[in-house]
Amino acid sequence: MKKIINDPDQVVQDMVNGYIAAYPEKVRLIPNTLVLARKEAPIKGKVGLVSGGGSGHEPAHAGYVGKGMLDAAVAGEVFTSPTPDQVLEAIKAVDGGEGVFLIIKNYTGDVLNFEMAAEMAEAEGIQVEKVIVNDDVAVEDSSFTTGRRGIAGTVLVHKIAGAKAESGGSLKEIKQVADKVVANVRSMGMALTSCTVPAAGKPSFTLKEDEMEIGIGIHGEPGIERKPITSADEIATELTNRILEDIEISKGNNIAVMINGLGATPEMELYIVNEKVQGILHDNGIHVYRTFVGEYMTSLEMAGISITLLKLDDELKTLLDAGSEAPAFRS
Amino acid sequence: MKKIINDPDQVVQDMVNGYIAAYPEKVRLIPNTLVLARKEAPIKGKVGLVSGGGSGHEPAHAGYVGKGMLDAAVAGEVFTSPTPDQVLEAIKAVDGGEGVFLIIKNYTGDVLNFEMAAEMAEAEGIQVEKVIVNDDVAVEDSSFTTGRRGIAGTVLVHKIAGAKAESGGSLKEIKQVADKVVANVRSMGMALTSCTVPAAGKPSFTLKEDEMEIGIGIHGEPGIERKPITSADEIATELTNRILEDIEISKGNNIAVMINGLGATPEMELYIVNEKVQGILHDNGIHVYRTFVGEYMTSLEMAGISITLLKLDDELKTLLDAGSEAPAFRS
Amino acid sequence: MELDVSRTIKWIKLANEKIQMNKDYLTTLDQPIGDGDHGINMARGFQAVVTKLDEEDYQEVSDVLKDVAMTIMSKVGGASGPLFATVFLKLTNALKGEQIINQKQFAIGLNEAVSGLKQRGKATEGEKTMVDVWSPIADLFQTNEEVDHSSILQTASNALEKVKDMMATKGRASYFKEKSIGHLDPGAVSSYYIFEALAEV
Amino acid sequence: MELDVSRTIKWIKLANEKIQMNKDYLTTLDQPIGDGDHGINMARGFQAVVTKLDEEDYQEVSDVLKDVAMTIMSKVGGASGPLFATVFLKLTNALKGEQIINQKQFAIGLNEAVSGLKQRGKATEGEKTMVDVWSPIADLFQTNEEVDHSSILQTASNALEKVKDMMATKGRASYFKEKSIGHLDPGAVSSYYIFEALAEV
Ligand SMILES: Nc1ncnc2c1ncn2[C@@H]1O[C@H](COP(=O)(O)OP(=O)(O)O)[C@@H](O)[C@H]1O
Ligand SMILES: Nc1ncnc2c1ncn2[C@@H]1O[C@H](COP(=O)(O)OP(=O)(O)O)[C@@H](O)[C@H]1O
Ligand SMILES: [Mg+2]
Ligand SMILES: [Mg+2]
Ligand SMILES: [Mg+2]
Ligand SMILES: [Mg+2]
Repeated sequence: MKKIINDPDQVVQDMVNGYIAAYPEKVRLIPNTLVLARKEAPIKGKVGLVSGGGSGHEPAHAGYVGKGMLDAAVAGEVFTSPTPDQVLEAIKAVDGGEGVFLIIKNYTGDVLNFEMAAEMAEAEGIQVEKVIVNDDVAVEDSSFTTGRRGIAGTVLVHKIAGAKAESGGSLKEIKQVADKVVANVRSMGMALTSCTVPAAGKPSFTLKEDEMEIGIGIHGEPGIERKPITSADEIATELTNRILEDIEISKGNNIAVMINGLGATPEMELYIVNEKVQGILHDNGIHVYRTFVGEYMTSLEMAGISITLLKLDDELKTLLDAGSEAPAFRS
Repeated sequence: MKKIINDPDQVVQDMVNGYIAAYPEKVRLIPNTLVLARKEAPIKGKVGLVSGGGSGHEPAHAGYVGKGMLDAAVAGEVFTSPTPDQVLEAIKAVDGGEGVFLIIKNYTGDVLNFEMAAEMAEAEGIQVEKVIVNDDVAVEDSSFTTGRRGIAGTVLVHKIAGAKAESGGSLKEIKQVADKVVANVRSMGMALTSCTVPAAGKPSFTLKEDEMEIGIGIHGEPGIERKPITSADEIATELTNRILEDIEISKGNNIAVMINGLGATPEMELYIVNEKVQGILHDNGIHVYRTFVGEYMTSLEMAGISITLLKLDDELKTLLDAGSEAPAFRS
Repeated sequence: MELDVSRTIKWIKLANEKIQMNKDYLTTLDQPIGDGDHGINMARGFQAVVTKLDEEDYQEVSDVLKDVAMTIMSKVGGASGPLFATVFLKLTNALKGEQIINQKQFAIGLNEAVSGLKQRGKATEGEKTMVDVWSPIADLFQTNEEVDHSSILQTASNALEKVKDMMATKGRASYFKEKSIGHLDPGAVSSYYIFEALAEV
Repeated sequence: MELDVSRTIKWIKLANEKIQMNKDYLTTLDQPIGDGDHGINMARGFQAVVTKLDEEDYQEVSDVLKDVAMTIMSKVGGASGPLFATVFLKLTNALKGEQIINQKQFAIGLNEAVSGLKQRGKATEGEKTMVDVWSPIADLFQTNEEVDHSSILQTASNALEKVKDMMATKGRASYFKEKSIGHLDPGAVSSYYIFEALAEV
């Protein structure tokens, strides 16, 4: 394991400290927690937005704390959902009297811990609403199982719900628009290499020199299919088509595109993939309203990408374009 | 070699196409070149800013094209300085009558190719000025040799010279402020792994599982010293001290800090390093005015970091804070 | 089988020892069909539990179990954190007020624990989770007057055997569908250690 | 030694063949003390040169050399691109107007080329660059009435031998200071292929 760290058991604490040290005028650390909150939170009259999850997905989630996006982010241990007491602290820190909205990725751990925190917060008289993001089409959407995972599409939920909250939206209105994003966002990923949880010390899986994993998640879990590496164009085509099979995006529709790097992928490769994705969309008569290329939801030092498509209406367009001062999503 | 590409000989062309496809409303491709220019360039009455160099350093350099930073970026082949005809096209594309300013990193290839282009442009009646960035303290500063390299500090030159140009600065004023940045900016890097130029197909060097390279450049060239991996704190201390030995930064001085990832480094590790760097600066009574953490000047999929410190005065502070709409540097 | 404060503490400490010893193994089990953190989560959480138990003086078994539950809740995280916290919290509530827990009382507690676990995780038997160890053990206590140590061990290891051949439909392992068959479930294995420890104290 | 249009074209094509054949080797030489692109740069550039030469009809040697220079300039990049472009441009200018280049003329051209190269790159002999091959070859032509093929080969390979032991003070290799000693300089080696080709046509 080659990492620039001090103690594998302290990486999250060290990171959070380093984050605060980078943006002391923008964020503050809730004492005795791994919760980062906007300096000015709680903001009276504004619904508070809380997201979070395991660490190792940087810039998610702290990078999205800022005016126009989240009010607080809860950092769990690496790839491990944060505990309910931590989430509760975040909720309490950002409640400005209008309630708190939770953005949760659909993993058993995240759902359980956030829901327990929500119950505790309600017991303390704080109104809580939530959305569960499940954009990963690599996993089957079934009510008998855990269902689809939440991956990079979550960032667009942060952005749009954040803009709604910033513009004075009520808890109910934020819930509505967040649900709309979740209904219209789909993603799928692939990887060339695995990654190593610092405390585990060895990679989660290994791929041969000529292999890739299709349908990878963001926790170093193996993907859905292992096969020989193909070209960027073929990878872009496979992922884009899988998404387009899952969600009806018609000729003339407007969408946002996110080409997300999983950690070790050179940005060059993201743009190479982007070219093909845009070509496919163009050929389908789909109009790309905005494109985001970069590292938005990573998996430590995994080499790989995910593609996210979000179908937009006028409301979503406006909210997507609204200003954001979060360090990892400026617009 | 595991890469998400189509043809190793086409990566730069494919990337440039994908970049244009991502930001069609912001940048345009100068036909038959690998030059990306601001959509609205040339801007009458504004000095044009041109930077560039080999590819593989993304988001440098195209990511810094935008209002408040560069007017054009020239992309060479991977790790290879662009040719004079390409640089000339960039100069011609952004000259709005007030002349063109070139930001060049101090490598023999970059200097030669940009200087030849400048001579050609002057022959065509375009006024050209330039700055040569040489912030890397890992290399000795000597007039008998090629001298120090230009690395991540270059991004801060883009930012500050860009703000000066946007505010209507003359070629001479831009040159003055750019020279001031170069005189006050220092960087140093290290790496845990090498990287692979696509057309070469194999890594530039190899490091053992317990080794790191100190004083690494940004072209996969080996560093100055190979030794056993130490902790993040020790790495941060070594690089910061090397910089502080090279440039006088006194108690009470204001500085900007950049913790730059070289490509495959998890952002988590950048923040872990940041914590220690800020601690050292704090202990020295140095005031950190702004911190930048992220991937600004990479070396393909190299795992490693560089640290950059820039001593600020009031003018530099104002220009650093001025607005930028470049995709890779929003402020 | 009877549990008093000291035996309960011994039980949990022995469970912790087994978890610490098998930390890497549990993590390894979580890699092919999960995210490779289960051993790390459990080791961190149970270490904190033991530290907590050493700090306090306990009058009642349920007080011990409550601290176990609350420490797990705030230190384990992931899916297993709230689920293990739930089982110990349900046990706590069922056993409140008793100095010495007899087998019948423990059986009732386990029953409550399994119901709480299934409700919290929306999982039932046969979905390849920790439920598939907790549920047969609860049944064992429910249906036998005299549960001896070897029958606990026997039941727990039979349960693990079956878990291996199940297809996961809950938790992370469910993403792998048929491919999850043949793998052990990490949370089932850590549950096994908890009952192995119970059998040994 | 005499050069006409056809022999000049053959020379450059043979140089290209050697560069293509040794592309990986040149890149490998550029890895320990450079950035691992020299073979790629030279192969890309010289391939483009040959394509260009095949497209045109030439009347004069200097026209051939001019296209060589301009194509190298726009296709090689890096440090070596403008430097090789400079030597061929200086040769072009020195030999302009001649149908057949005799040895004396070629010697003058080489002399100009080396001056231009040194001026452009601000390097001189002994700094472990391509100068350390071009300069001894220019000297050879300067000081000998009759330069035969084996003397070109001999001079070029002696030059390479010496380059190996130099410490680099110019170009990327200079970053490695003492550590550059013992390595061949990639641009010196590609220059060697150019003269080896000259010796063989
Ligand atoms: N819905 C569920 N009901 C019961 N147990 C579950 C459920 N989901 C997951 N588990 C248990 O949790 C274990 C995984 O725990 P852990 O690895 O610590 O958390 P995570 O899956 O969040 O990384 C699984 O092996 C399984 O036994
Ligand atoms: N100042 C200089 N003068 C002469 N030759 C030089 C100089 N700097 C570099 N070179 C030559 O250029 C070669 C490197 O070329 P190349 O690898 O293509 O470019 P880069 O160094 O920009 O990657 C070196 O091996 C050396 O022979
Ligand atoms: Mg987990
Ligand atoms: Mg180069
Ligand atoms: Mg797990
Ligand atoms: Mg080179």
